Amino acid sequence: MKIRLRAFGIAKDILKSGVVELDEDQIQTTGDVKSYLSKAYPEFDDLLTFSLAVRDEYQEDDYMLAENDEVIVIPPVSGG
Amino acid sequence: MKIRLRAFGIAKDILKSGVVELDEDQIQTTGDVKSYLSKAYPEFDDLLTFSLAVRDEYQEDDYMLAENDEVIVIPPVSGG
Amino acid sequence: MISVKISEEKINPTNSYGEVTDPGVGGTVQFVGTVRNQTKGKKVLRLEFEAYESMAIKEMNKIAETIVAQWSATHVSIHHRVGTLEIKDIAVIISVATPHRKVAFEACQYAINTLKERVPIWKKEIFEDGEVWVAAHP
Amino acid sequence: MISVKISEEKINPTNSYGEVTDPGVGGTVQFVGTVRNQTKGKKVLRLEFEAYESMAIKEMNKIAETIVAQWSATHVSIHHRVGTLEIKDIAVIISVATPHRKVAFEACQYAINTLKERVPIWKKEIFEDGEVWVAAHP
Repeated sequence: MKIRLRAFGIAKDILKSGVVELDEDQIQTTGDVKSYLSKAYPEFDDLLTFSLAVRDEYQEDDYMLAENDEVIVIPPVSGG
Repeated sequence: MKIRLRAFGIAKDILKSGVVELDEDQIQTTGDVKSYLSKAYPEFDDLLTFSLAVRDEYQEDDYMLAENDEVIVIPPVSGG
Repeated sequence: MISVKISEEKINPTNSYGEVTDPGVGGTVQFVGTVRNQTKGKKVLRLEFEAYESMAIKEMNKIAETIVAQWSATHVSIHHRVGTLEIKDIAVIISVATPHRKVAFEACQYAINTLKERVPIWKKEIFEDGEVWVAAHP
Repeated sequence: MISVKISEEKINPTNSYGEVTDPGVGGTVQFVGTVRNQTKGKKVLRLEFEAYESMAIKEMNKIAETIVAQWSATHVSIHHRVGTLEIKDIAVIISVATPHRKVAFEACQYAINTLKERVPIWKKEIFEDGEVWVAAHP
Protein backbone atom coordinates (compact mmCIF):
# COMPACT_ATOMS: atom_id res chain seq x y z
CA MET A 1 0.00 0.00 0.00
CA LYS A 2 1.10 3.53 -0.71
CA ILE A 3 1.35 5.70 2.42
CA ARG A 4 3.19 8.76 3.52
CA LEU A 5 5.13 8.94 6.81
CA ARG A 6 5.46 12.27 8.54
CA ALA A 7 7.97 12.34 11.38
CA PHE A 8 8.77 14.70 14.25
CA GLY A 9 11.46 15.03 16.89
CA ILE A 10 13.99 12.24 16.97
CA ALA A 11 11.90 10.23 14.49
CA LYS A 12 12.71 12.82 11.85
CA ASP A 13 16.42 12.44 12.66
CA ILE A 14 16.17 8.63 12.36
CA LEU A 15 14.32 8.80 9.04
CA LYS A 16 16.68 11.61 7.95
CA SER A 17 13.60 13.38 6.59
CA GLY A 18 10.34 14.82 7.86
CA VAL A 19 8.38 13.07 5.11
CA VAL A 20 8.93 9.59 3.64
CA GLU A 21 6.79 8.03 0.91
CA LEU A 22 6.33 4.27 1.17
CA ASP A 23 4.88 1.73 -1.22
CA GLU A 24 5.03 -1.63 0.54
CA ASP A 25 2.70 -4.57 -0.11
CA GLN A 26 3.03 -5.89 3.44
CA ILE A 27 1.70 -2.66 5.02
CA GLN A 28 -2.04 -2.79 5.76
CA THR A 29 -2.28 -1.59 9.38
CA THR A 30 -0.44 0.83 11.69
CA GLY A 31 1.05 -2.29 13.33
CA ASP A 32 2.59 -3.18 9.97
CA VAL A 33 4.09 0.32 9.77
CA LYS A 34 5.67 -0.17 13.20
CA SER A 35 7.17 -3.53 12.15
CA TYR A 36 8.45 -1.99 8.94
CA LEU A 37 10.08 0.93 10.80
CA SER A 38 11.73 -1.36 13.41
CA LYS A 39 13.20 -3.49 10.64
CA ALA A 40 14.24 -0.73 8.25
CA TYR A 41 15.47 1.66 10.97
CA PRO A 42 16.66 -0.32 14.03
CA GLU A 43 17.16 2.92 15.98
CA PHE A 44 13.37 2.98 16.54
CA ASP A 45 13.80 0.05 18.92
CA ASP A 46 16.19 2.12 21.03
CA LEU A 47 13.43 4.65 21.76
CA LEU A 48 11.51 4.53 25.01
CA THR A 49 8.40 4.06 22.87
CA PHE A 50 6.89 5.37 19.68
CA SER A 51 3.32 5.81 18.53
CA LEU A 52 1.52 6.36 15.27
CA ALA A 53 -1.29 8.77 14.52
CA VAL A 54 -3.64 9.02 11.58
CA ARG A 55 -6.06 11.89 11.03
CA ASP A 56 -4.71 13.67 14.13
CA GLU A 57 -5.57 10.77 16.45
CA TYR A 58 -3.37 8.18 18.13
CA GLN A 59 -4.13 4.77 16.61
CA GLU A 60 -3.76 1.27 18.00
CA ASP A 61 -1.76 -1.30 16.03
CA ASP A 62 -4.87 -2.79 14.36
CA TYR A 63 -5.89 0.44 12.65
CA MET A 64 -6.59 -0.33 8.96
CA LEU A 65 -4.84 2.12 6.67
CA ALA A 66 -6.29 3.41 3.43
CA GLU A 67 -4.35 4.10 0.25
CA ASN A 68 -2.41 7.41 0.50
CA ASP A 69 -2.98 7.79 4.24
CA GLU A 70 -0.59 10.06 6.06
CA VAL A 71 0.85 8.29 9.12
CA ILE A 72 2.45 10.47 11.79
CA VAL A 73 5.44 8.97 13.57
CA ILE A 74 5.38 10.16 17.20
CA PRO A 75 8.43 9.49 19.36
CA PRO A 76 8.14 10.10 23.14
CA VAL A 77 6.62 13.54 23.60
CA SER A 78 8.34 16.08 25.86
CA GLY A 79 6.28 19.25 25.89
CA GLY A 80 5.65 21.33 28.98
CA MET B 1 -5.64 43.71 85.48
CA LYS B 2 -5.18 46.55 83.02
CA ILE B 3 -5.15 45.42 79.40
CA ARG B 4 -5.86 46.90 76.04
CA LEU B 5 -8.14 45.23 73.48
CA ARG B 6 -7.49 45.82 69.83
CA ALA B 7 -10.25 44.64 67.52
CA PHE B 8 -10.61 44.01 63.79
CA GLY B 9 -13.38 43.19 61.36
CA ILE B 10 -16.76 42.61 62.92
CA ALA B 11 -15.18 42.64 66.43
CA LYS B 12 -14.46 46.32 65.93
CA ASP B 13 -18.10 46.90 65.02
CA ILE B 14 -19.28 45.02 68.13
CA LEU B 15 -16.93 46.92 70.44
CA LYS B 16 -17.78 50.12 68.54
CA SER B 17 -14.08 50.95 68.63
CA GLY B 18 -10.81 49.52 67.39
CA VAL B 19 -9.20 49.95 70.80
CA VAL B 20 -10.77 49.42 74.24
CA GLU B 21 -8.91 49.85 77.54
CA LEU B 22 -9.99 47.46 80.29
CA ASP B 23 -9.22 47.39 84.00
CA GLU B 24 -10.95 44.31 85.39
CA ASP B 25 -9.84 42.37 88.47
CA GLN B 26 -11.28 39.08 87.19
CA ILE B 27 -9.12 39.12 84.02
CA GLN B 28 -5.91 37.09 84.36
CA THR B 29 -5.91 34.89 81.24
CA THR B 30 -7.07 35.11 77.62
CA GLY B 31 -9.90 32.77 78.67
CA ASP B 32 -11.03 35.44 81.15
CA VAL B 33 -11.02 38.01 78.35
CA LYS B 34 -13.26 35.75 76.28
CA SER B 35 -15.71 35.33 79.18
CA TYR B 36 -15.70 39.06 79.77
CA LEU B 37 -16.40 39.81 76.09
CA SER B 38 -19.23 37.25 75.87
CA LYS B 39 -20.89 38.77 78.92
CA ALA B 40 -20.33 42.43 78.13
CA TYR B 41 -21.04 42.10 74.39
CA PRO B 42 -23.44 39.18 73.77
CA GLU B 43 -23.00 39.61 69.99
CA PHE B 44 -19.66 37.79 70.32
CA ASP B 45 -21.60 34.60 70.98
CA ASP B 46 -23.35 34.98 67.62
CA LEU B 47 -20.04 34.74 65.80
CA LEU B 48 -18.93 31.47 64.21
CA THR B 49 -15.90 31.67 66.50
CA PHE B 50 -13.46 34.22 67.81
CA SER B 51 -9.84 33.99 68.88
CA LEU B 52 -7.39 36.09 70.83
CA ALA B 53 -3.80 36.87 70.03
CA VAL B 54 -1.03 38.37 72.13
CA ARG B 55 2.36 39.41 70.75
CA ASP B 56 1.25 38.49 67.20
CA GLU B 57 0.49 34.87 68.12
CA TYR B 58 -2.79 33.05 68.59
CA GLN B 59 -3.13 32.10 72.28
CA GLU B 60 -5.07 29.33 73.99
CA ASP B 61 -7.51 30.19 76.79
CA ASP B 62 -4.95 29.50 79.55
CA TYR B 63 -2.46 32.12 78.37
CA MET B 64 -1.44 34.26 81.40
CA LEU B 65 -1.68 37.94 80.63
CA ALA B 66 0.74 40.56 81.96
CA GLU B 67 -0.18 44.07 83.04
CA ASN B 68 -0.72 46.37 80.02
CA ASP B 69 -0.75 43.52 77.51
CA GLU B 70 -2.39 44.24 74.19
CA VAL B 71 -4.93 41.53 73.35
CA ILE B 72 -6.03 41.26 69.73
CA VAL B 73 -9.64 40.23 69.17
CA ILE B 74 -9.80 38.10 66.02
CA PRO B 75 -13.22 37.25 64.59
CA PRO B 76 -13.41 34.58 61.83
CA VAL B 77 -10.80 35.51 59.21
CA SER B 78 -11.82 35.78 55.56
CA GLY B 79 -8.75 36.66 53.54
CA GLY B 80 -7.91 35.21 50.15
CA MET C 1 13.61 32.83 48.75
CA ILE C 2 10.45 33.97 50.52
CA SER C 3 8.48 37.08 49.63
CA VAL C 4 5.50 38.02 51.79
CA LYS C 5 3.69 41.30 51.36
CA ILE C 6 0.48 43.13 52.26
CA SER C 7 -0.24 46.32 50.37
CA GLU C 8 -2.91 48.49 48.81
CA GLU C 9 -1.21 48.34 45.39
CA LYS C 10 -2.60 46.24 42.55
CA ILE C 11 -0.93 42.83 42.17
CA ASN C 12 -0.55 40.71 39.05
CA PRO C 13 0.44 37.10 38.22
CA THR C 14 3.47 38.00 36.08
CA ASN C 15 5.09 40.02 38.87
CA SER C 16 4.40 37.24 41.38
CA TYR C 17 5.84 34.67 38.98
CA GLY C 18 8.90 36.88 38.50
CA GLU C 19 9.56 36.72 42.22
CA VAL C 20 9.77 32.94 42.37
CA THR C 21 11.43 32.02 39.12
CA ASP C 22 15.13 31.58 38.55
CA PRO C 23 17.18 29.69 35.97
CA GLY C 24 17.07 26.53 38.10
CA VAL C 25 13.30 26.35 38.52
CA GLY C 26 11.25 24.21 36.16
CA GLY C 27 7.69 24.50 37.44
CA THR C 28 5.66 27.14 39.20
CA VAL C 29 2.11 26.85 40.52
CA GLN C 30 0.15 30.01 41.19
CA PHE C 31 -3.14 30.62 42.94
CA VAL C 32 -4.96 33.84 42.13
CA GLY C 33 -7.97 34.89 44.22
CA THR C 34 -10.29 37.37 42.56
CA VAL C 35 -13.12 39.56 43.82
CA ARG C 36 -16.39 38.07 42.59
CA ASN C 37 -19.43 40.04 41.52
CA GLN C 38 -21.89 38.05 43.63
CA THR C 39 -22.29 36.00 46.80
CA LYS C 40 -25.11 33.47 46.89
CA GLY C 41 -26.75 35.29 44.01
CA LYS C 42 -26.54 38.71 45.66
CA LYS C 43 -24.76 41.42 43.71
CA VAL C 44 -21.55 42.64 45.33
CA LEU C 45 -20.54 46.24 44.60
CA ARG C 46 -17.03 46.12 46.05
CA LEU C 47 -15.01 44.65 48.92
CA GLU C 48 -13.04 46.11 51.75
CA PHE C 49 -10.09 44.14 53.09
CA GLU C 50 -8.55 44.85 56.47
CA ALA C 51 -5.49 43.15 57.99
CA TYR C 52 -3.89 43.01 61.40
CA GLU C 53 -0.71 43.55 59.52
CA SER C 54 2.17 42.58 61.81
CA MET C 55 0.54 39.26 62.72
CA ALA C 56 -0.72 38.61 59.18
CA ILE C 57 2.82 39.00 57.85
CA LYS C 58 4.08 36.67 60.58
CA GLU C 59 1.46 34.01 59.74
CA MET C 60 2.14 34.34 56.00
CA ASN C 61 5.84 33.88 56.69
CA LYS C 62 5.07 30.72 58.70
CA ILE C 63 3.15 29.34 55.71
CA ALA C 64 6.02 30.13 53.35
CA GLU C 65 8.61 28.65 55.72
CA THR C 66 6.55 25.46 56.11
CA ILE C 67 6.40 25.12 52.34
CA VAL C 68 10.15 25.53 51.98
CA ALA C 69 10.79 23.03 54.79
CA GLN C 70 8.14 20.38 54.04
CA TRP C 71 7.89 20.51 50.25
CA SER C 72 11.43 21.62 49.42
CA ALA C 73 10.06 24.61 47.56
CA THR C 74 12.75 26.79 46.07
CA HIS C 75 10.82 30.06 46.22
CA VAL C 76 7.47 31.17 47.63
CA SER C 77 5.65 34.46 47.18
CA ILE C 78 2.45 35.39 49.03
CA HIS C 79 0.98 38.84 48.42
CA HIS C 80 -2.36 40.04 49.73
CA ARG C 81 -4.08 43.28 48.93
CA VAL C 82 -5.96 45.37 51.48
CA GLY C 83 -8.18 48.43 51.20
CA THR C 84 -11.05 48.82 48.77
CA LEU C 85 -11.14 46.29 45.92
CA GLU C 86 -13.41 46.43 42.92
CA ILE C 87 -15.02 43.45 41.16
CA LYS C 88 -12.38 41.49 39.19
CA ASP C 89 -9.52 42.94 41.26
CA ILE C 90 -7.03 40.37 42.49
CA ALA C 91 -7.04 39.99 46.28
CA VAL C 92 -4.26 37.43 46.70
CA ILE C 93 -1.58 35.72 44.63
CA ILE C 94 0.46 32.78 45.89
CA SER C 95 3.31 31.44 43.75
CA VAL C 96 5.30 28.31 44.58
CA ALA C 97 8.31 27.19 42.56
CA THR C 98 9.71 23.73 43.18
CA PRO C 99 12.10 21.33 41.46
CA HIS C 100 9.22 18.80 41.02
CA ARG C 101 5.84 20.07 39.91
CA LYS C 102 3.67 17.61 41.88
CA VAL C 103 4.66 19.09 45.22
CA ALA C 104 4.17 22.64 43.92
CA PHE C 105 0.45 21.90 43.51
CA GLU C 106 0.23 20.43 47.03
CA ALA C 107 2.22 23.27 48.57
CA CYS C 108 0.27 26.03 46.84
CA GLN C 109 -3.02 24.45 47.91
CA TYR C 110 -1.73 24.16 51.48
CA ALA C 111 -0.79 27.85 51.35
CA ILE C 112 -4.19 29.18 50.26
CA ASN C 113 -6.08 26.82 52.61
CA THR C 114 -3.96 27.85 55.59
CA LEU C 115 -4.11 31.52 54.66
CA LYS C 116 -7.91 31.34 54.63
CA GLU C 117 -7.92 29.57 58.01
CA ARG C 118 -5.33 31.47 60.02
CA VAL C 119 -4.10 34.75 58.55
CA PRO C 120 -5.79 37.73 60.27
CA ILE C 121 -7.31 39.40 57.23
CA TRP C 122 -10.99 40.21 56.97
CA LYS C 123 -13.18 41.14 54.06
CA LYS C 124 -16.42 43.03 54.07
CA GLU C 125 -18.78 42.70 51.12
CA ILE C 126 -20.57 45.88 50.17
CA PHE C 127 -24.03 45.32 48.66
CA GLU C 128 -26.54 47.83 47.34
CA ASP C 129 -28.52 47.53 50.57
CA GLY C 130 -25.86 46.98 53.21
CA GLU C 131 -22.59 45.29 54.07
CA VAL C 132 -21.48 42.01 55.62
CA TRP C 133 -18.22 40.77 57.20
CA VAL C 134 -17.64 37.55 55.28
CA ALA C 135 -17.72 34.28 57.27
CA ALA C 136 -18.29 36.05 60.60
CA HIS C 137 -21.53 34.26 61.42
CA PRO C 138 -22.46 30.55 61.17
CA MET D 1 -14.51 29.31 27.67
CA ILE D 2 -11.56 27.37 26.28
CA SER D 3 -8.44 28.97 24.85
CA VAL D 4 -5.78 26.70 23.33
CA LYS D 5 -2.82 28.09 21.46
CA ILE D 6 0.60 27.16 20.10
CA SER D 7 2.82 30.00 18.98
CA GLU D 8 6.35 31.34 18.81
CA GLU D 9 5.39 34.49 20.75
CA LYS D 10 6.42 35.00 24.37
CA ILE D 11 3.70 34.10 26.87
CA ASN D 12 3.14 35.48 30.36
CA PRO D 13 1.03 34.58 33.42
CA THR D 14 -0.97 37.82 33.52
CA ASN D 15 -2.20 37.38 29.94
CA SER D 16 -3.09 33.75 30.61
CA TYR D 17 -4.93 34.75 33.79
CA GLY D 18 -6.77 37.44 31.84
CA GLU D 19 -8.13 34.79 29.52
CA VAL D 20 -9.77 32.75 32.26
CA THR D 21 -11.01 35.36 34.66
CA ASP D 22 -14.42 36.96 34.64
CA PRO D 23 -16.50 38.70 37.29
CA GLY D 24 -18.02 35.36 38.38
CA VAL D 25 -14.75 33.53 38.97
CA GLY D 26 -13.27 33.40 42.45
CA GLY D 27 -10.18 31.24 42.13
CA THR D 28 -7.65 30.52 39.40
CA VAL D 29 -4.80 28.02 39.47
CA GLN D 30 -1.95 28.46 37.01
CA PHE D 31 0.93 26.20 36.08
CA VAL D 32 3.96 27.83 34.49
CA GLY D 33 6.67 25.67 32.94
CA THR D 34 10.03 27.36 32.52
CA VAL D 35 13.20 26.49 30.60
CA ARG D 36 15.83 25.38 33.11
CA ASN D 37 19.53 26.08 32.83
CA GLN D 38 20.61 22.49 33.47
CA THR D 39 19.58 18.85 33.12
CA LYS D 40 21.18 16.34 35.47
CA GLY D 41 23.91 18.86 36.21
CA LYS D 42 24.69 19.53 32.55
CA LYS D 43 24.48 23.13 31.37
CA VAL D 44 21.69 23.78 28.85
CA LEU D 45 22.29 26.64 26.40
CA ARG D 46 18.79 26.80 24.93
CA LEU D 47 15.86 24.62 23.88
CA GLU D 48 14.07 24.00 20.63
CA PHE D 49 10.41 23.05 20.74
CA GLU D 50 8.64 21.46 17.81
CA ALA D 51 4.95 20.56 17.58
CA TYR D 52 2.76 18.53 15.27
CA GLU D 53 0.46 21.43 15.45
CA SER D 54 -2.96 20.28 14.23
CA MET D 55 -2.91 17.22 16.49
CA ALA D 56 -1.34 19.06 19.42
CA ILE D 57 -4.15 21.62 19.31
CA LYS D 58 -6.69 18.79 19.13
CA GLU D 59 -5.15 17.01 22.16
CA MET D 60 -4.92 20.27 24.12
CA ASN D 61 -8.59 20.91 23.35
CA LYS D 62 -9.46 17.43 24.63
CA ILE D 63 -7.67 18.23 27.90
CA ALA D 64 -9.53 21.52 28.25
CA GLU D 65 -12.89 19.92 27.41
CA THR D 66 -12.29 17.16 29.96
CA ILE D 67 -11.58 19.78 32.60
CA VAL D 68 -14.75 21.69 31.82
CA ALA D 69 -16.81 18.47 31.85
CA GLN D 70 -15.26 16.62 34.82
CA TRP D 71 -14.26 19.47 37.13
CA SER D 72 -16.92 22.04 36.14
CA ALA D 73 -14.18 24.50 35.29
CA THR D 74 -15.50 27.81 34.07
CA HIS D 75 -12.54 28.70 31.87
CA VAL D 76 -9.36 26.95 30.76
CA SER D 77 -6.38 28.37 28.89
CA ILE D 78 -3.48 26.23 27.61
CA HIS D 79 -0.74 27.97 25.67
CA HIS D 80 2.50 26.35 24.55
CA ARG D 81 5.43 28.04 22.88
CA VAL D 82 7.44 26.49 20.07
CA GLY D 83 10.65 27.50 18.33
CA THR D 84 13.87 28.45 20.08
CA LEU D 85 13.53 29.22 23.81
CA GLU D 86 16.23 30.71 25.99
CA ILE D 87 16.89 29.84 29.64
CA LYS D 88 14.12 31.29 31.88
CA ASP D 89 11.71 31.59 28.96
CA ILE D 90 8.24 30.25 29.67
CA ALA D 91 7.38 27.16 27.60
CA VAL D 92 3.82 26.54 28.76
CA ILE D 93 1.13 28.20 30.85
CA ILE D 94 -2.07 26.48 31.92
CA SER D 95 -4.76 28.47 33.75
CA VAL D 96 -7.89 26.93 35.22
CA ALA D 97 -10.66 29.01 36.78
CA THR D 98 -13.36 27.22 38.76
CA PRO D 99 -16.11 28.15 41.20
CA HIS D 100 -14.38 26.06 43.92
CA ARG D 101 -10.64 26.29 44.29
CA LYS D 102 -9.94 22.68 45.33
CA VAL D 103 -10.91 21.32 41.94
CA ALA D 104 -8.89 23.99 40.15
CA PHE D 105 -5.72 22.50 41.66
CA GLU D 106 -6.74 18.98 40.62
CA ALA D 107 -7.76 20.06 37.14
CA CYS D 108 -4.62 22.10 36.49
CA GLN D 109 -2.44 19.20 37.62
CA TYR D 110 -4.39 16.82 35.38
CA ALA D 111 -3.83 19.25 32.49
CA ILE D 112 -0.04 19.50 32.79
CA ASN D 113 0.34 15.74 33.46
CA THR D 114 -1.76 14.84 30.43
CA LEU D 115 -0.06 17.44 28.24
CA LYS D 116 3.32 15.92 29.09
CA GLU D 117 2.01 12.42 28.32
CA ARG D 118 -0.01 12.88 25.16
CA VAL D 119 0.39 16.20 23.37
CA PRO D 120 2.72 15.84 20.34
CA ILE D 121 5.31 18.45 21.26
CA TRP D 122 9.01 17.68 21.48
CA LYS D 123 11.89 19.54 22.99
CA LYS D 124 15.55 19.33 22.13
CA GLU D 125 18.11 20.47 24.67
CA ILE D 126 21.13 22.20 23.19
CA PHE D 127 24.34 21.73 25.21
CA GLU D 128 27.79 23.12 24.55
CA ASP D 129 28.87 19.76 23.13
CA GLY D 130 25.74 18.47 21.43
CA GLU D 131 21.99 18.18 21.55
CA VAL D 132 19.43 15.68 22.86
CA TRP D 133 15.73 15.07 22.22
CA VAL D 134 14.35 15.02 25.76
CA ALA D 135 12.81 11.74 27.00
CA ALA D 136 13.35 9.94 23.68
CA HIS D 137 15.45 7.13 25.12
CA PRO D 138 14.96 5.01 28.26
